[in-house]
Amino acid sequence: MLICKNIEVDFDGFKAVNGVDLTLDRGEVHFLIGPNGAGKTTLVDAVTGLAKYSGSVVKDGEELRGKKVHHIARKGIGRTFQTATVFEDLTVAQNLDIAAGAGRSPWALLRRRKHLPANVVETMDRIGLGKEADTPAGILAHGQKQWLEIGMLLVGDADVLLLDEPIAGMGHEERDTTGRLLHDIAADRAVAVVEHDMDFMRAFADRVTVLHAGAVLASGSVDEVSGDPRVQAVYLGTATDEKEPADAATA
Amino acid sequence: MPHRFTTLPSPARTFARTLAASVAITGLVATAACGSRAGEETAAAESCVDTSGDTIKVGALNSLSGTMSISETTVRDAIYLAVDEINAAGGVQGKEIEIVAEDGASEPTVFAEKAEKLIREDCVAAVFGGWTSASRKAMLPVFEDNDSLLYYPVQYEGLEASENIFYTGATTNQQIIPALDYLAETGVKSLYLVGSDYVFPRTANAIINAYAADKGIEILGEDYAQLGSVEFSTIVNQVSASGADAVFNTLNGDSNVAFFREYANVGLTAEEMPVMSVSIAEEEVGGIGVENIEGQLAAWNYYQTVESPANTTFVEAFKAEYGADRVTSDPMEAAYNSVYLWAATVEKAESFAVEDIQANADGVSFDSPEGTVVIDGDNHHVTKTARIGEISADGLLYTVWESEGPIEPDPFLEGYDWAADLTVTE
Amino acid sequence: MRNFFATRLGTWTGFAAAALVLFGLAPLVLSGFRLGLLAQFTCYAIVAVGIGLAWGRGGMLTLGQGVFFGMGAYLMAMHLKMADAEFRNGPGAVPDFMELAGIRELPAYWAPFSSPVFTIAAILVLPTAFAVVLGLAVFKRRVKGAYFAILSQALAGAFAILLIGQQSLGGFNGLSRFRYFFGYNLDDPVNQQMLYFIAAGVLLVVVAIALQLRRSRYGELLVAVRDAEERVRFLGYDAANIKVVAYATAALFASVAGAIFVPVVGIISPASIGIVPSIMFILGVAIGGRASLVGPVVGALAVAWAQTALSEQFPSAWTYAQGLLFILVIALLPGGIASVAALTKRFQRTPAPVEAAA
Amino acid sequence: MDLFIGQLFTGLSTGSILLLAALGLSLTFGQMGVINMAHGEFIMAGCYTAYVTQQVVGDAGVSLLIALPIGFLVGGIMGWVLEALLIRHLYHRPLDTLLVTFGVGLVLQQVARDVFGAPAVNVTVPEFLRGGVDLLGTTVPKTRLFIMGLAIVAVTAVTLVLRFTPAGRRIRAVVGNRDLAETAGISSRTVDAGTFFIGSGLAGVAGVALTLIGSTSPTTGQSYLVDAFLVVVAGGLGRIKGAVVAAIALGTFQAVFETYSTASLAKVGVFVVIVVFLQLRPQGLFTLRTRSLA
Repeated sequence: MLICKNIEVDFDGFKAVNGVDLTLDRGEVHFLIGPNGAGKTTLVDAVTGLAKYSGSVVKDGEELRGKKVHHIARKGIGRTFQTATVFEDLTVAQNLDIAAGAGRSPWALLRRRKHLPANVVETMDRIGLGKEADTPAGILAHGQKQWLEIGMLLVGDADVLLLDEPIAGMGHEERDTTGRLLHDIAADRAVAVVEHDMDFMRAFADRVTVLHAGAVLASGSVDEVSGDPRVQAVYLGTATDEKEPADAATA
Repeated sequence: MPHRFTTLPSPARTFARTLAASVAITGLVATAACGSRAGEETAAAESCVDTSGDTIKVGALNSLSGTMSISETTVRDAIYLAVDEINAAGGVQGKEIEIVAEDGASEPTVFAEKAEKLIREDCVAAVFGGWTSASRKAMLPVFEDNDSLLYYPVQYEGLEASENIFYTGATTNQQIIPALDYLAETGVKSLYLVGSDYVFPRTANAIINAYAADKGIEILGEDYAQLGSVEFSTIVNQVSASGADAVFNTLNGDSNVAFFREYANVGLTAEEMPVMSVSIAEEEVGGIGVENIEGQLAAWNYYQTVESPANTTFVEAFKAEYGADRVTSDPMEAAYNSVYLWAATVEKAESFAVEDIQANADGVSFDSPEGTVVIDGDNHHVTKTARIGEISADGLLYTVWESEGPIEPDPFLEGYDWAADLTVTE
Repeated sequence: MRNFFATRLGTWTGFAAAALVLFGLAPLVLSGFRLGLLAQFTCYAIVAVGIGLAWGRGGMLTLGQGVFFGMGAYLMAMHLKMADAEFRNGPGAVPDFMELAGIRELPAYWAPFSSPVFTIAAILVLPTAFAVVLGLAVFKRRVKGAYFAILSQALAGAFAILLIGQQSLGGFNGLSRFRYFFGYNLDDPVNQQMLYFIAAGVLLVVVAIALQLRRSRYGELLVAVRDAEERVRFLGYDAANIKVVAYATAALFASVAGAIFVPVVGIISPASIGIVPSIMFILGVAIGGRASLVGPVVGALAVAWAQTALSEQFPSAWTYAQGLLFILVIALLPGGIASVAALTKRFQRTPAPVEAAA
Repeated sequence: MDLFIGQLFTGLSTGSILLLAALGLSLTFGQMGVINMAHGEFIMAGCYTAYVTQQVVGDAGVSLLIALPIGFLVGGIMGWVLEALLIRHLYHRPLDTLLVTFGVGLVLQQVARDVFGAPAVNVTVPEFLRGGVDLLGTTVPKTRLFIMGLAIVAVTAVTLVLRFTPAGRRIRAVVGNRDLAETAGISSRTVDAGTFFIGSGLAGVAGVALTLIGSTSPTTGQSYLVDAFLVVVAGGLGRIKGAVVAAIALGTFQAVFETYSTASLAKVGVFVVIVVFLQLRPQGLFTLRTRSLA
């Protein structure tokens, strides 16, 4: 349902993403893996309108290139960031309510909320934060923030979810919960996950695409990909260990 | 935060009600409290000046902070000196003068606010101070509305005469016109006008233009720099390229420093193109640097070097009080005079009341450091002797030309035919 | 108890108490002169409420509120000068200061301001529209943070310089000597009191509007934009529009404050609206508590009062005090006075992480 | 024609003054995103350094040459202290830093007023810099040539330091990517302190030089500050190249505009140009590309 063709992102002559084709399908949890500097996050940036690129991104038959960030978001493409970005001063319910309301009229915005929208209440339970409605998001545990961020995409009716390291910093139990949640929500959505954690990938990936130096190295099921010698070469460290310049700064 | 916002009361209604209530209260109170309308007489505010004791309070309102404090603190010193001298000589009407000091903070609104405080809270009999025209314009309605008195000690652009203000500095016909007369006498046929962008320079230049048109002097250029500007390359280039016989300078404050440095540096000298300044006094010369301005001209009514017994006394008293390195300048002298003129008027009227002072002001005189000054009862200005000074190497100004006796004040330039188009008299 | 003021009863109680102090107590205990001062300070407080909204809630450090304050003030001043001239010399008369500046013909842009209705509409609309246009130009291009602060400061500087050059607006001296306010004599103490009531009433209205904005969904969204603008964008909102609303509201408040300031103080000049006065508007807000509702009001009143009281005795010390207040309050107590109350409460309850609204 | 060449030169000259005032800002603003409103007061401190040096040394020429390095030290130490005492603790609150440093500026101004008095003091221009040089038919003041030369020297020195010294490479690394530089073992704290020292030192140097053309009073710094900030904004964060181009462009624009209009309108024109310019290039002339969300 999301088709990317020949994406190229150029940072002052450095091709961070160099001709990537990628298709995301409904019902699949699609992992994007690759070493640092492979262009994973940059690819997500491109699709969501943050980075300029050449090539084409089509969702439901509509070309998204050149559209503004918030227009792309309204087309149902949601993303999370490497560091969970939630509104720390607002409560969980407020966070979700904002995420649910991108289409609200100015008049509705200028009034106070009478009651929470049904899908917000529902999603709060689904992401395990049903009891934390009035907790400021800033004091949530790290994992809870990640869930909240995913929940924000759900209430916003995104059907293509691009998640950047959603289990970073989580414990074992939380990872499994997250994995199940991802499968659960992928039932009627396309979910792409940028991840380094191989165990997590093996446990929950329906499909895997390996990026290296801005290009697709391999794509297929977990088994196909892990059997690929080129992938093994990359992960055994024979490839360049160049750091992605602004990886850390994305915080 | 234990509550759930989902249970909060309807906000829109609360809001609407609060709003309506506020508006209603305001409307109600406001209409119930309406006073007189335009055209109706307002009951004049009662003066609260207390004349029963041994002392009489006056206000000193000068900027002690902000950009104008440079100049205005010197005026404050002169006011204190005059008050001390008068008190030492027995006071006014047997009462000791007590100064209530306020800071105008270089802001017109603060001047208005503090003037009102001095009149209404401190109940002073008169206020001495103000420097910029903006500060005077801000205070004027306050003094008129409260029917009180301001003594304003700085040369200014004229075109004003308030019953409630006494102007002890020069008006245009006592400073700018004599300066032009002097330049014309020395054979100047063309002028370049440089000024800061505010009211005094613009009014002064309007007068100069009218004068020049009448006397056949050519105005080769007119430039205004933003107040406080220190970039004078362009202007000085233009002045230099114009080849004018002289420059008429109405710049103010720090801009003079940058202007004269640039002027000297492009090789312009007092001999080939003299600059006549109307805002540079003894105080400013030091900051500009004597080497940059030596030989240039200034127009005032007073210099520290004026030779008269009254001035010798004044300068000696001032240096004794504030230090030998201090200099005296025209606005300081005018402020010093203003206190004496007020005291003399009170003595003549035998009253501190504003109306008595207004009625008795005409003809009150004082043998001041610059010569005798006499109050004109019609326009509340004073007669003044015009002097052109040359800046010398010791940083002081020496008189090179002087008007024949004191000049009658003519703030609206009614006595000059060529100025007929300049102003609309009230 | 903590949320008493968030309930309907609490809101009413708060407003009633404020109204009682402003309309009942203040006129009783203050002399006419002090009441006039309070009216002037109230104008600063109205500006402060807007800054609290744009800066405290929206994260936009508006260092150029003097521009909007000045617009409102000059628009009102033009009307007062026109009304004055027409009252004395009939329709089409030239205001007194123009006569002195040698301007014989009334400039065309002055003419509409003889109408009180037009003037009030202009005060409400012009600065707001200007803020919307400027805001769109700046926020749509994602100019924010320090860049925005510097631009808004430069705007204040440019605006003051522009005004100084306009002889038909009084130039450096500005406009002063107003005699009538919509037909009422300004030198009548009763009318001066009326002006105070208007200022106080407007303050209450402005606080009510700010309160509604804070409690609405928009208010939450604004905080969201302040804390994570990109996140909001990725949720499908145009963050620029959200910011523009707060910026324009702050501009509107400042304009109205300026319009009331003029008859209260009796003068408006470029000196009151340049770079430094614009930053001084910020000081009160920072001290009172930028993110709170009442904090900016209290802070603005307190700073103005302290300036008047202290500068009389210690002009030099006041400058130090101002500088040190900026340094100490912002460095050590970014939440302002309002956060002191919150902090003490927090210590009594379970400790929670302190959020510093930057 | 003379006037035209004169104005062209004036543009360069005004630009180099702006550049001197803005160079240090460009470093500190660029590196830490810190807006140092006290930068103008550091310039003022440089002015008074020149004044005091002249009082002590006597000879105007010698004292000017001595005052330049001393001014660098005075400005630098003030900046270093400011960084250590305040700015370091306000790291993630750049807007608050702006207000805090404004407060510092207020205090410094008042200190100058109390120490040196409110009136402007005179710093004598040395004999060898008085008068002008004839250049293409116009007279160019030597003081301005000196300032242009100094601006060139300062820019060259800063560029060389940034490019070829280890300290400079560290600074560039931190400007480019603070967190990455830290993971690479660079103490960004030390680098910050160092940058602030250099940036503020440049303000001190600017102050010394500006006594040649302007006045020395407690409010001197303020007159340069806003323009300097506009240069930095237009030039782009942390780019020396941007600051140079923006300073000269703004200087020339102002000089030319002023010839055909008034100085006041020129200021307004500069503002309009910058707002329009930011429409085209919101991040300034030259930008460092990062993917940072901030």
